Amino acid sequence: MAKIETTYRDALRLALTEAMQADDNVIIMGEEVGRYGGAYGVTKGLIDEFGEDRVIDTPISEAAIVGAAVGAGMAGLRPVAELMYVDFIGMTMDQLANQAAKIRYMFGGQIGVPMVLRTQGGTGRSAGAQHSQSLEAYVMHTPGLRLAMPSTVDDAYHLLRQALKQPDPVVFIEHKGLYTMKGTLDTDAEPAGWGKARVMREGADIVIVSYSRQLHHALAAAEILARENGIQAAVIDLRTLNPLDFDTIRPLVEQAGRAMVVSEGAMTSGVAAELAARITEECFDFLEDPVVRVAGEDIPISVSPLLEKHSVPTPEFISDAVRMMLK
Amino acid sequence: MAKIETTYRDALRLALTEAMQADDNVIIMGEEVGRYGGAYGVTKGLIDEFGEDRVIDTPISEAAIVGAAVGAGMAGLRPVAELMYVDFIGMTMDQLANQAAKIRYMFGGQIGVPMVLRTQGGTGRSAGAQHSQSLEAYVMHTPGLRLAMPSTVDDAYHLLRQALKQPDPVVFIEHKGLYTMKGTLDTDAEPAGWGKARVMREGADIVIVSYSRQLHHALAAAEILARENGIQAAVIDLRTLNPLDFDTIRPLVEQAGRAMVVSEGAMTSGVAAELAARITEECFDFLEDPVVRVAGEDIPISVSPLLEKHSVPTPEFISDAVRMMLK
Amino acid sequence: MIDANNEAAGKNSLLADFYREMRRVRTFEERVGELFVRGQSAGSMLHLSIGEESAAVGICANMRDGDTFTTHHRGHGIFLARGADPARMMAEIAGKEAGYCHGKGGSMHIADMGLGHLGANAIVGGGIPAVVGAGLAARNRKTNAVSFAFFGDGATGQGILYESMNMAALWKLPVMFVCINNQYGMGTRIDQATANPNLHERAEAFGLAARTVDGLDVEDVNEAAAELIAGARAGQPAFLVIDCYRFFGHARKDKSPYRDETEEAEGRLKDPVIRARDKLISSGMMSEADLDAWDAEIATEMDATIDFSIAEKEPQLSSMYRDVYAPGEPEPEPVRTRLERVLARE
Amino acid sequence: MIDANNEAAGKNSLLADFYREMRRVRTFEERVGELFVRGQSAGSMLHLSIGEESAAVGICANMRDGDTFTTHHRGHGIFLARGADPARMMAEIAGKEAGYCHGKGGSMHIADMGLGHLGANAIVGGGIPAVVGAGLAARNRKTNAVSFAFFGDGATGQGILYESMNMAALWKLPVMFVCINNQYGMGTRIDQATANPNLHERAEAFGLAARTVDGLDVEDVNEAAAELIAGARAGQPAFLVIDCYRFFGHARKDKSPYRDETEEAEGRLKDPVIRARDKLISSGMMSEADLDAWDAEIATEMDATIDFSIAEKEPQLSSMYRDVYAPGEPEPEPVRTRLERVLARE
Ligand SMILES: Cc1ncc(C[n+]2csc(CCOP(=O)(O)OP(=O)(O)O)c2C)c(N)n1
Ligand SMILES: Cc1ncc(C[n+]2csc(CCOP(=O)(O)OP(=O)(O)O)c2C)c(N)n1
Ligand SMILES: [Mg+2]
Ligand SMILES: [Mg+2]
Repeated sequence: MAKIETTYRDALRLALTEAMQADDNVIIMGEEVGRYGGAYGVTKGLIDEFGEDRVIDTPISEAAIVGAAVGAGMAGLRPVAELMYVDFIGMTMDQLANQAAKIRYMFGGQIGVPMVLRTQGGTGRSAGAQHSQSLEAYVMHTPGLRLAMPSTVDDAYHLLRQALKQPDPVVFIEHKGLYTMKGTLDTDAEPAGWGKARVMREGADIVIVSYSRQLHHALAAAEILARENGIQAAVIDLRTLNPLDFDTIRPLVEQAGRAMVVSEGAMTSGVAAELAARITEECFDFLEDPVVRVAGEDIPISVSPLLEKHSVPTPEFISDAVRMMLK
Repeated sequence: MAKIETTYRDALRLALTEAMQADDNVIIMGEEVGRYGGAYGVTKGLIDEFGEDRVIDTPISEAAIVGAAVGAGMAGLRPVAELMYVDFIGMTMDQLANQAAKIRYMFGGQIGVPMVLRTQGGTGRSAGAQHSQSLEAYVMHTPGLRLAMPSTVDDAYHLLRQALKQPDPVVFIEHKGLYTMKGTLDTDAEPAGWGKARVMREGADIVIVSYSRQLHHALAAAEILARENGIQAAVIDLRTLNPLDFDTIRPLVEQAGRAMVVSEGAMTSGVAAELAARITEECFDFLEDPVVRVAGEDIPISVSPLLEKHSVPTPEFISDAVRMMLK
Repeated sequence: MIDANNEAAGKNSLLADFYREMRRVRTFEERVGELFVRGQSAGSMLHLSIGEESAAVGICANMRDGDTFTTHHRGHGIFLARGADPARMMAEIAGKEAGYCHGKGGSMHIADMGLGHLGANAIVGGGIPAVVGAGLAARNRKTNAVSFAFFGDGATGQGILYESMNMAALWKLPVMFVCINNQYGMGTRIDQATANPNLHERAEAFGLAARTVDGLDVEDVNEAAAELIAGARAGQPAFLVIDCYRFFGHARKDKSPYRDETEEAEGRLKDPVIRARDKLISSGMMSEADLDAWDAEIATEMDATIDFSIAEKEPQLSSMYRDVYAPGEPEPEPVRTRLERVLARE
Repeated sequence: MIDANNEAAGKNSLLADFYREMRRVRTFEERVGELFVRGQSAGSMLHLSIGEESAAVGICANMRDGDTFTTHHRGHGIFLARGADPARMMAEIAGKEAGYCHGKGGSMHIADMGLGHLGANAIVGGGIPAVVGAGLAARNRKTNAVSFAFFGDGATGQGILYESMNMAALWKLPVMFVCINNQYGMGTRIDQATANPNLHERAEAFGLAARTVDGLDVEDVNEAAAELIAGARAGQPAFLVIDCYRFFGHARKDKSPYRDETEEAEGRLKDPVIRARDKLISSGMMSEADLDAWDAEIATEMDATIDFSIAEKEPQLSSMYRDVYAPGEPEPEPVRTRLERVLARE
């Protein structure tokens, strides 16, 4: 196959297709994943190729979807459950956090739950307070759950393929604002390893750590800063939040002496807090400034496009924040 | 009434009783809160005093309990819903985070949800992975939810009374290890205000910030340190995590130059991360060491008493950690 | 807003009132579609209740002052039939300050405490348990109010519906569950979502008074509703399924490729608005000209909602931090303020 | 472990085997109580299935190799009837390394993949949806296996039960829901938890084959189970309610003050163990002496489980970080290690 120009959405579909071709035990289940092709079109056509027994349209029963995936995973399948919006994770948190996450441990290592829960989050479609959230912190705080959040077309494919090889439950959160993003995918290239962060941009003045769509905002901010202020920001894409790859972050921060974390999730007790705390712990003696958290406001998301836009970091906001640090 | 010697459990019950006497709209609903008197005995006898219409035994339906409390709160009652274990919050997270927390905002300020969700968490009873968690981080990360976690007999009463006056939803998390704790309660005394932290112990060498049962472990550690090492640790009880009272913390940390946060919740992306990040942001120039996080291990809790005990901070661990900082 | 129990006071027959109100709902929804096409709606998550007008109108005609209700993502018609101001609704759908929720809620989160509307919901089934609580409030405060949960057939997939029904029946609450069965949840036909599409049987098994009514005729809906609501008010909670057809796609962008045109054409024959109109004319109660005049009047009323919503202004950026907590409580600290404070080091 | 379909091979009558197995369950549970009294159990959250033996034994006798099941917090008897080693069970209940889950799970989280036990659960209803997934696996992998969910009457309060039943019926999965109705969920009698205690009606409304059987006679349970399980194996998922009585308190410390002694005395008359014993004797199939000999043998077997579990050692502290993730994955970093690393600054 080698290099193709494609979209985030199609790259995800390719990963699913190949995994299903390679292993009959891979099934997809969720609301509208079959005939409808997925609310965001990721699973379009898969039901035609793989049939109703492997691409399973479910009733609107999030808790049981996740619970059924847990059982399917224990019983020999490799389920990919889809949660249409990460905002619906609240209904599934018991099955996810008390069952999927703990089964291997509670049962003394007898069995794991090799499932992937695909979902999508984030702002950008005026979808309102219950369809625009970034709830990865709930997952990251739950021992036993892996957490992957692809930001690039390349990772939409490679990370999902990798997730489908994990022995433990993976929550895989896409961003609704990225599905139509175009990019180059090299299916043959050796991808960054599972659990490894990627340096997307070098820069000696500050290190910006981000993931998912905010990674692009961070990169855009870095461009602005380079152009307008001659500031060189390194930008790191975490790719997975569990495992968290600190080895990639540490040396860069030690060198730059300044770090910022950028996350779309609400600030308080969110992923940005963990990253800031961790960077501070590991790089304290090298820091010129406190690690700055640029994150979602501690408010629900409005349907008003104006309020929505400013409820989460924008490239302008990120570059402003860097300038504030470096002035 | 003035000063009485009582227990955490009885102080909670007193707060409920007085609130119910003062306002007919206060109701209690939850599993086993009536005839059984509550799984941990907090509501014992209330059904006799207030009747079945105000102390409502529910089916085992956590999601609908919280959802019904939301509706009751909107329709003029002041519900106190009880979740028997905070571990069951997963089933209620949609009603809690998508409904209770967002209703005021989504509806443009038309109405609030004046409900209290009482629950209890923590280790100490060999109750296993699904009955021993400390999940306050899920709540703290959710804008719109207040979060109170009493550590003392005094606060069991006063904080609950205060929670019952809040216009917004309050998640009130007790600790299963504290119910039988004895202490003095002065019902007439002016309590520390809602949202105000309390300095439980003065000390110039380090500031330990904690809450709930770990507050007692922190105090015990401070005693050990004073006795064995002549180290003077200040200990702060946060009382509420939302609101978070930073004004009490800041000057003490600036003075001591060292801070530690102690929480029973799992370390990664937990409350300790938020506190550490926040202290670092606010007191960076005064810190001699990175803020140290002493928190629950990133693992499920075992039923084995030995493993359980060491899955969360102990006084010995806390004092060791302080010594490591100050050596 | 019709009060079916107080029609003597009105100058029209009940059916005429029903027609008028159903036409208002339909026309409003058509205008919502137009707002979207004109690029003036906040987003595209707009779910039109065209084809479901008899449910909204037939039920709401039996509500009383003090009654409360929650709705779902397809709830415009219900709120309108309960007496909402269509202009403020449209403004909300456009995400404007003048909307019911000042642009924070939008189409899926309209509410109005004055009319007892405890809120629309973007979570399928999310508004259902609230009526149990409202029913408790009605019981304890002796208000004689009923609380109504409106939801679609798809919500029967949500466990919380059963938890809520069980509680309502156990406590004999004045609660009414209204299931608008438009045959689809997004692209999934009801028989693709359950082995037994006789949804009211589930309610029966929990001890509710339950039945299914064909939504084609609003008078049938009104009658079934009147009976069940009277029971609910007396402490026998009820469940009413209203059979109808979702005329258009799930949301504005969905062209329903998953169902064929024959089915759609047939489904759209099940039109409660046309049915009422035909009845009024054939029975001689009203002339076609009279009805056309009404329709035109309504079209004008609803056209104005578009102009209004477009002309109104966006919410102010500063309102973003308001209403997370009650008035008087400190607002959450903006990220920018925090940064400025943190970085203002000496 | 009894195989009701293969009894020709056995030397005892099926009823005798049932008796023996039920006695083993009862005696084991009595020993669990003793372990607690001796202060050797891990905690006090021990839920005894005394009074419910016919459910465990009558159902498990109809399981086949490859079948899977999940249980609830009161699941010792079921697992034992499926063939568990009581010593390893008791060790787990004591929180010891030699237990099925190496002391991490305890009474409420015993599992064994070898016997198809996908796990007990401390979340009421928490294990139910897993059987839908196991049913899907059986269907897709053509294993001819049935997956069983065991739960109490209290779990009918959990919405996920209805979501799961709906899926099982919709997809015609080889799944069997077993509701052990011991009349109580903690202190709440079934009629205090629902307006319609005929629980099987709910399953019917979702399209399952459903019935209630009196658990007094294990042969009745076996018969009902055999029929429904055969159906489930052929793709008609089923729901069986087994009526019985919880002889003792909810957990070890509960003295059931919420129910009166007359009721308890009557309830305990519904004793499937005694019923089977009486039947064996009165029908002349076995003598009292023979049965006493069995009982004594069983008592010895179960006594040994206590000694074993007490003698075994606690898990090693270092095992704490194991099995959060799969073997070969890095273990979570201990807090102490992190601190040492963070504070080891030059
Ligand atoms: C809990 C939840 N799951 C899924 C969705 C996505 N979703 C929105 S509407 C809808 C279909 C709902 O069908 P139905 O209840 O019949 O209402 P209708 O759209 O037909 O009015 C779905 C799946 C959601 N909003 N909430
Ligand atoms: C989701 C959840 N809610 C509440 C509890 C607390 N609890 C444990 S057992 C129980 C009663 C369960 O009753 P039932 O299902 O009838 O089982 P039984 O104890 O009678 O065997 C309750 C309320 C729990 N463990 N999980
Ligand atoms: Mg529908
Ligand atoms: Mg029971």
